[in-house]
Amino acid sequence: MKRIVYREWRIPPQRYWSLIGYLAALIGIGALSFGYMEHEGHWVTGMSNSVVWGMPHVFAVFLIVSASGALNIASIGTVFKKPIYKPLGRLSGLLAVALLVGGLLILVTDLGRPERLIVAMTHYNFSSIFAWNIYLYTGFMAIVIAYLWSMADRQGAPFNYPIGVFALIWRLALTTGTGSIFGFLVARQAYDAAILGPMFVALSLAYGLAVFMLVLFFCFEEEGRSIGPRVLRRLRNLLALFVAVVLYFVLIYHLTNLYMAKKDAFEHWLLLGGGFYTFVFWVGWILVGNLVPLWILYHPALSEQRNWIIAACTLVILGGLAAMYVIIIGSQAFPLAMFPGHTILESGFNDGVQGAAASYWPSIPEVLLGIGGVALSLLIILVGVRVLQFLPESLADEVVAPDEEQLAEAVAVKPA
Amino acid sequence: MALLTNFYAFLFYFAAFVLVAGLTRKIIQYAVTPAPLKIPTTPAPTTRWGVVLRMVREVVLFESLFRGNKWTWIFGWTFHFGLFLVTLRHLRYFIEPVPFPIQLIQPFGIYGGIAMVIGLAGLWSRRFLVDRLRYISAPSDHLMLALLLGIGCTGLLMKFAFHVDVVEIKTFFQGLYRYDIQPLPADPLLLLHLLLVALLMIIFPFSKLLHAPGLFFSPTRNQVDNPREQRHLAPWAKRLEH
Amino acid sequence: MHRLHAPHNQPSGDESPAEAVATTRRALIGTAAGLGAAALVAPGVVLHTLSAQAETAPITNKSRWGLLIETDKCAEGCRACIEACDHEHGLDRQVPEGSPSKWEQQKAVWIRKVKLQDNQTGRITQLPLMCQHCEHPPCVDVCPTGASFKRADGIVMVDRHLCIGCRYCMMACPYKARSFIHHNTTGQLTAVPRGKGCVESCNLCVHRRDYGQDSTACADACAATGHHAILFGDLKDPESPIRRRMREIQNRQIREDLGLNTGVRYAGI
Amino acid sequence: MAKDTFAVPELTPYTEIPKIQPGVMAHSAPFKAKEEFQTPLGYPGELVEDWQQKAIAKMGELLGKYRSLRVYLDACVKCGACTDKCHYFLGTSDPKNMPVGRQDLMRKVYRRYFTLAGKLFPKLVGAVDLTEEVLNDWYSYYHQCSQCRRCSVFCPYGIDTAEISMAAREIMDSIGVGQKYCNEIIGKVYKVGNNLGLPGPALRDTLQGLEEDVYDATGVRVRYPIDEEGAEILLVTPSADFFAEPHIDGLIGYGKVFHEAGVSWTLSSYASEAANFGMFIGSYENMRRIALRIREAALQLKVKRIIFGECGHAWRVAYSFLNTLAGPWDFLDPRYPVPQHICEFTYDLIQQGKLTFDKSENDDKVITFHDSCNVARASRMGNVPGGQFEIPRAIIRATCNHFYDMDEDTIRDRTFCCGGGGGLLTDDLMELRVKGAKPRMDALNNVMQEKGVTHMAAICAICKTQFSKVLPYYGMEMDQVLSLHQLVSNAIVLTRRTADDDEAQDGLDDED
Amino acid sequence: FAYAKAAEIKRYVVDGSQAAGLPSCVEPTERMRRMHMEFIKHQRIATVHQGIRDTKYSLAGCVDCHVSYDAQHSPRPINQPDQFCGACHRYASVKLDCFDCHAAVPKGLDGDQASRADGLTQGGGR
Ligand code: HEC
Ligand code: HEC
Ligand code: HEC
Ligand code: HEM
Ligand code: HEM
Ligand code: SF4
Ligand code: SF4
Ligand code: SF4
Ligand code: SF4
Ligand code: SF4
Ligand code: SF4
Repeated sequence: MKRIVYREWRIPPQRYWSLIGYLAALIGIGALSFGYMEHEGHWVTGMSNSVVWGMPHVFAVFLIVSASGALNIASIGTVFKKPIYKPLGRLSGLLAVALLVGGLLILVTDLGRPERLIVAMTHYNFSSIFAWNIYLYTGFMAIVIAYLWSMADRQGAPFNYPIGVFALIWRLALTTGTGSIFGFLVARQAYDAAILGPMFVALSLAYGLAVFMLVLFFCFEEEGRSIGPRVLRRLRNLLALFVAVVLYFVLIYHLTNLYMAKKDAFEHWLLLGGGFYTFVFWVGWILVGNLVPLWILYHPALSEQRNWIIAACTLVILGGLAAMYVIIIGSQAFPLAMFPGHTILESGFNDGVQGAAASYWPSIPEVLLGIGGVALSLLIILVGVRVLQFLPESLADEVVAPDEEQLAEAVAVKPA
Repeated sequence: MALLTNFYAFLFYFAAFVLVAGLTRKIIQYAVTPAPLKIPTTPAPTTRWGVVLRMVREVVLFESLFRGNKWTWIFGWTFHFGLFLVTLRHLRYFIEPVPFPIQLIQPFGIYGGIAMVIGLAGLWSRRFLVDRLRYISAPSDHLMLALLLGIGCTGLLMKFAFHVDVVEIKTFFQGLYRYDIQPLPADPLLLLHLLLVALLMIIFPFSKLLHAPGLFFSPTRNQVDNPREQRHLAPWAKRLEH
Repeated sequence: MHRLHAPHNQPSGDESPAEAVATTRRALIGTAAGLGAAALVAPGVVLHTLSAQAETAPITNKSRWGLLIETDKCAEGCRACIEACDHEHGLDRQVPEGSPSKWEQQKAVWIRKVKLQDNQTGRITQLPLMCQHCEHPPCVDVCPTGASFKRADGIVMVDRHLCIGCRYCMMACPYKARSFIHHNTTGQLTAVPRGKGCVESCNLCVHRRDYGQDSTACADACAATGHHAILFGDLKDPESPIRRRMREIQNRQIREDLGLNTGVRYAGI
Repeated sequence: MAKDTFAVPELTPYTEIPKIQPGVMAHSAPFKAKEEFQTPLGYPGELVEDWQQKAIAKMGELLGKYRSLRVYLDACVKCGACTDKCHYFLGTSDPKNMPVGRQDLMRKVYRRYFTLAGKLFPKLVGAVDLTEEVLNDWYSYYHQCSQCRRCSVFCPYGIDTAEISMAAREIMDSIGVGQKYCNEIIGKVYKVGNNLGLPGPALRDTLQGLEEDVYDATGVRVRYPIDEEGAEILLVTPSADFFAEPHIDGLIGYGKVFHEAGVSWTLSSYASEAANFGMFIGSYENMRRIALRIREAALQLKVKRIIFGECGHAWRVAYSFLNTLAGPWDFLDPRYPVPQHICEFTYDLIQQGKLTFDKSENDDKVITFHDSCNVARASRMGNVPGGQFEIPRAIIRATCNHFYDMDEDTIRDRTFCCGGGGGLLTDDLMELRVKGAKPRMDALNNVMQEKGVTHMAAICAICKTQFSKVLPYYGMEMDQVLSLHQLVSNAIVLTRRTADDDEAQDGLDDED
Repeated sequence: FAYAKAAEIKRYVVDGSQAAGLPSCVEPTERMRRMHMEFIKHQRIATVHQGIRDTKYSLAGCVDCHVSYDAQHSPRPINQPDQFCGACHRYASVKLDCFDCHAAVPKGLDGDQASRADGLTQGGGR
């Protein structure tokens, strides 16, 4: 059997340390923002009693969701036995851990009382999906680490498949769980939907893959390792597929919402009258995050070019952030429907007077906190690939395993 | 009571003396022994700053050990980092007023204590489970781990189960500075904790714990890789030239 | 029958202050172990007295506290209940921070007034809105640490020693009943500790419950203005005034469709 | 050859860490040096009377002279990180071949005589008296260390077992227990000038023969000069380069490179040896004596630069110690580092575009590269850390079309020793050499299976000799090992016609 | 447990507080020094979750008894670095965040009294 050779990332030290330096600076700024928010209280953020989760959650949920999606590559390799993805498995695991850590750290630093984290780890309320998520997340971390071990250590090889299957199931549970954080909120019109779980799974696949591809391209580019056209094509087709699935779910989600009379108002608001949120939905999520990338990825010429694929990945990620913004913040801004059939004329607590949405504007510290979390994820990745053998030596066509279903694929996925 | 207090006061004076004198002697010995040849393990840094960086990585991250053995690294690093935090947390007994960074570190010190004990347990289990380690372990290696584990466990028990009077303990140690012996609370766990600590201080300069200062003097790690540029000559080797 | 506003710093028992001190001493020396009387005298300053017996046994589920709000009695322009609640819990001691519009969004509010117009009939309704003390509270379901909890007597509140400030309960509450404390707090009351980073909401004046007072600050205040729009009482006791009144007039829950079985009921919406 | 007295290990896809088997290599020890080999080096001819005291005294002396020894004997925490790093342990499973096991042979004596704990509680800290038995163990196991320093890479304190085996060998020498192979060779250097004992006339003959061979093969008169006063460059190369395949092909390559560079160069019959076995026996004095011969030759021949040929430990002594032992080199051209490695020289020319290669000349081979341990972990090439890995590879890439590295864990500073370094390249240690080569053979075999590698290039005389000998034990061909400059030699396109051209060219060069 | 003799121990009880005139805390003082956090943590669970308003280990009780008064007879926040809780905690470097939320001066149990108490001190909570 041919072995896949993995090698530490060996870019010149100056380059490496300057990258690390940038990221460390971003993390430092994030830490300062955290200190500021923590010292002053949350009044310095844009968050309020109406919009209780803001920018940090946009970043955090995006990272967590991507973390689960990033592991998908490893699953395809081991569980679905597509050998061409095998060499990517380790990086995929690393990304999963790194993104999750970044996301969780944002969540934790945004808590009102972060110093009580230990309370969160010693007191559980098992009816809370949030508490379950704590298990899901830590469990995910442990499983991925075991998974990585089974990929990297020969003694682990026999466990690779079972762990892979377990990780896959856990991963689905995790994303569903994350989605259900919102899905269980019966009070909010936007959330009270069973489809939120599966939709989050779809989102995770697309975002995780997009992040994965960018990291992969970047690392390979920097060090001059080669990625053959075959791997490139496979990843690109996969991304196109996932983005299309996301689009499908978005459609279903809004159609079902429209169908339910109760949610009429919300849909109307989001799709038409929500001002900024409507804009972010259509332009950010749908256009930038789905349609343009799909166009690029299915374009006969552009889709063959690496830089365009990179552009598509970037757009998917931007669109992902927009999607999170709409899902998390938009849904809070829309007033709770406490008195159906009534209009609120006055309220002492911003209950949506005359149906007005709550105002929220991201503040700088929140955004910096989010970026700090992203930087932390990237830092973990860069340190990881540097000190351990995560990256395959080469993904050139002659090195990677042959396509197992070349023909079938050409018919099914390849854009006409 | 007074007997106990006086005994411990004497014990700590003695232990501190042995620790300081013994370590100083060893460090001077390392420092004056020449390294006649350039033997850095290459690739090695070619500048002083590079060496400082290499040393920092070794001390802070245990870089070589990381390359050598991941399990040992995980446990070893957990243990040492925990130990470091615990040490910082313990400074509150010895400094008055307590500096701000030490105040901040207090809660982390507790996690450090837990980490330290986990790390030690891992390291010790390796000594039983891995045949190669079993072969090279002398009784002293086991005892060293037992000693540290004993200190860690008594400490944690004091923290979580059988509380002691921290304020009195601090007063006792503050008193030692002024040769003004204050009563030491006679909680058994505390006495055990302190006894083991004194033992640790006493054996430090005579045991493998010398690895801590030793690392800084290790020629394979602290030399600059510039033999072609700079002639490196030990005093005793110089005498051969005439 | 509903009792009119009683001045609550009025000594309730027949103990003279001197006796109170003596009792206390004994309690602290360990003989009487602090049972019963809890009046303390700070040397020469203020006479602190408690108006009722402090609870010394765990509360039970024999009662379930609730409110009945008769919206048609609630008067336009009146804010007495809100001010009373703010005063009772030290919310009036909040110091604004940030711009006024932001402060509006971020300050803590336990009870507010809402003015509604029926889209069909155009009828205007006023009502005070606070935590509804749901029997099946979504806030409690979602709270990861169990800081949000429901006491045996049906009061839903936040144990702020456990609350990590994640705000998930706020996401979950259908009534927007909760506030997050965005600011550093000063001048809190002894009975109502509150501080930055935690979530809080109406707790049916829980300290009054435990000290055996028989109404809430808002209900007392409303009665004092003569509107009597808020009625406090035990929902489990068929003979309690609140239950009797509930039998008399039609009342319902806000968002009954959610099936939360709230402890606060409204008449006239 | 006594091939059958031991079982050759089976090659495995991965070098597994064996279960320990105490004592299985206790029997392995090199022949002891007789008096005739001991005295020229200044050592007693046989085990001295009060050897214990003498040995302890010597140990005390060395502890005062070498900080490495002092610190390393104290610092080891028995963490075990080094235990699976030594190729001799991996090949033999003898726990005393684990680096820390090897160190402990000395450490336990050190503790007994030099530490309080060892004096008071010997059992507790595993301290023992220096007995005959211990001395036997020393002789046996300190001659099962090739001083390759692989262990020091992974040790958290950089504890270098090589330093300890050097010290042990010196102590043993000082009480009259020397190793025949090393000490005899050092004597030859003192007497004749090189390890092989090739006298000046024999060298001249060989070189003349080479000139003719090269002329026959290429039609170009490439010169292989010796003892030419006034040449710009003194080439110091292991004497094996004059003598045996594949070494000699390397020497041919050096000549061609010098030829193309258009520089004048010379060998020296007085310093006709790059190797310095003084290092193996840990003797500063002997190492210095050998090194000084190079200084004398350089002064005598009035050269401006010194370049070393392909040899691992020779390069270590040259790069790391030559300045210390035989410096200062202020009479040489200050524009060049002293000394330089032939690879540095060739690489610079390649960088400047001064060499033309026809890579297809090497198309019959698929190459991999063996990082020789002393080059990889004890010295450097070029002016950035790690140049010792990149420069040889760059030369291979410039001269060959097909190059693959072996497994990452077995190359660069993690490279495995060939199994014959450190003064162990003697037939009386054949079992050790074969078993110690296993990890390298495993890695080589893997690239042969997976990448179709046919040849392994090396830049060390000991490695090349060792591999030529050991490859057949593992079912491979002895000529699968190559000199790096053999590849250069094959691919280089000679553009200068004659030596006279060179001189004309030289004149021009000097002007600009 | 064998405790050091009470007489030998430095005391933190502040002059002018009610405690200064009393022989012992709600538990033997030795025990309080070691265990007070357990007592009040236990008490707070009982109070918050079960509505038990026993004053024995109540934080409000601690404050009432241990607080001292300045020349103007105003209570001084008990967590100040020279006051009962504050001094000891600073010395032992144990963070005391209770008074982020809890009143550090006695204010009685309802708003009206608190207003009066407030008239006598500035700030209060911290
Ligand atoms: C009736 C008043 C009273 C109350 C209420 C009270 N204490 Fe005390 N406390 C005292 C007295 C009196 C002493 C000093 C006893 C002594 O000197 O031995 C004391 C001593 C202490 C000490 C030891 C201080 C020292 O200097 O050694 C601590 C700690 C303490 N109390 C904590 C508390 C805590 C926590 C609470 C709340 C649960 C509390 N006290 C409630 C009266 C009280
Ligand atoms: C974020 C706010 C907050 C913090 C911080 C806080 N508490 Fe409380 N505490 C409360 C609230 C709210 C109550 C409930 C009062 C009620 O129900 O009437 C309370 C009640 C209590 C009670 C019962 C009431 C009494 O006076 O006895 C105790 C005891 C108590 N807390 C102890 C502590 C201790 C000890 C700490 C510090 C480790 C602490 N608390 C920190 C908010 C807080
Ligand atoms: C005699 C000194 C002393 C006094 C006075 C004192 N404390 Fe403490 N307190 C301590 C020490 C020491 C600890 C830490 C004990 C440990 O960690 O084992 C502590 C711990 C605590 C803790 C637990 C903190 C944590 O993070 O675990 C609380 C709560 C606390 N004290 C409250 C108080 C309050 C309230 C008062 C004042 C009424 C007070 N203490 C007075 C010495 C004191
Ligand atoms: C500069 C400071 C120090 C450095 C860089 C350092 C580094 C290390 C390393 C790399 C190891 C080997 C890995 C392991 O087994 O954990 C080790 C082992 C050990 N260290 Fe340290 N150390 C330091 C200080 C200390 C101190 C202060 C102590 C004790 C108080 C200590 C106690 C130990 C012990 C007991 C071991 C052996 C563990 C075993 O038996 O496996 N170290 N140290
Ligand atoms: C003279 C020196 C020391 C004194 C006076 C001392 C005292 C104490 C005390 C009083 C505690 C209980 C802390 C509490 O209840 O909050 C403690 C805990 C602890 N001690 Fe020490 N100790 C000393 C040295 C050490 C050393 C050298 C170590 C480690 C090698 C150590 C490890 C621990 C640990 C792990 C804990 C539990 C975690 C914590 O509370 O920090 N101690 N020590
Ligand atoms: S006090 Fe009574 S009348 Fe006034 S606003 Fe409140 S509920 Fe209405
Ligand atoms: S009204 Fe809101 S806060 Fe109150 S119990 Fe119901 S869900 Fe919880
Ligand atoms: S904010 Fe506090 S009470 Fe609300 S869910 Fe989070 S932990 Fe629970
Ligand atoms: S019941 Fe008490 S806490 Fe609730 S709104 Fe009324 S006054 Fe405020
Ligand atoms: S130097 Fe090399 S041969 Fe010697 S013990 Fe270390 S790894 Fe083994
Ligand atoms: S790696 Fe170093 S410290 Fe660890 S056992 Fe080996 S020699 Fe000792």
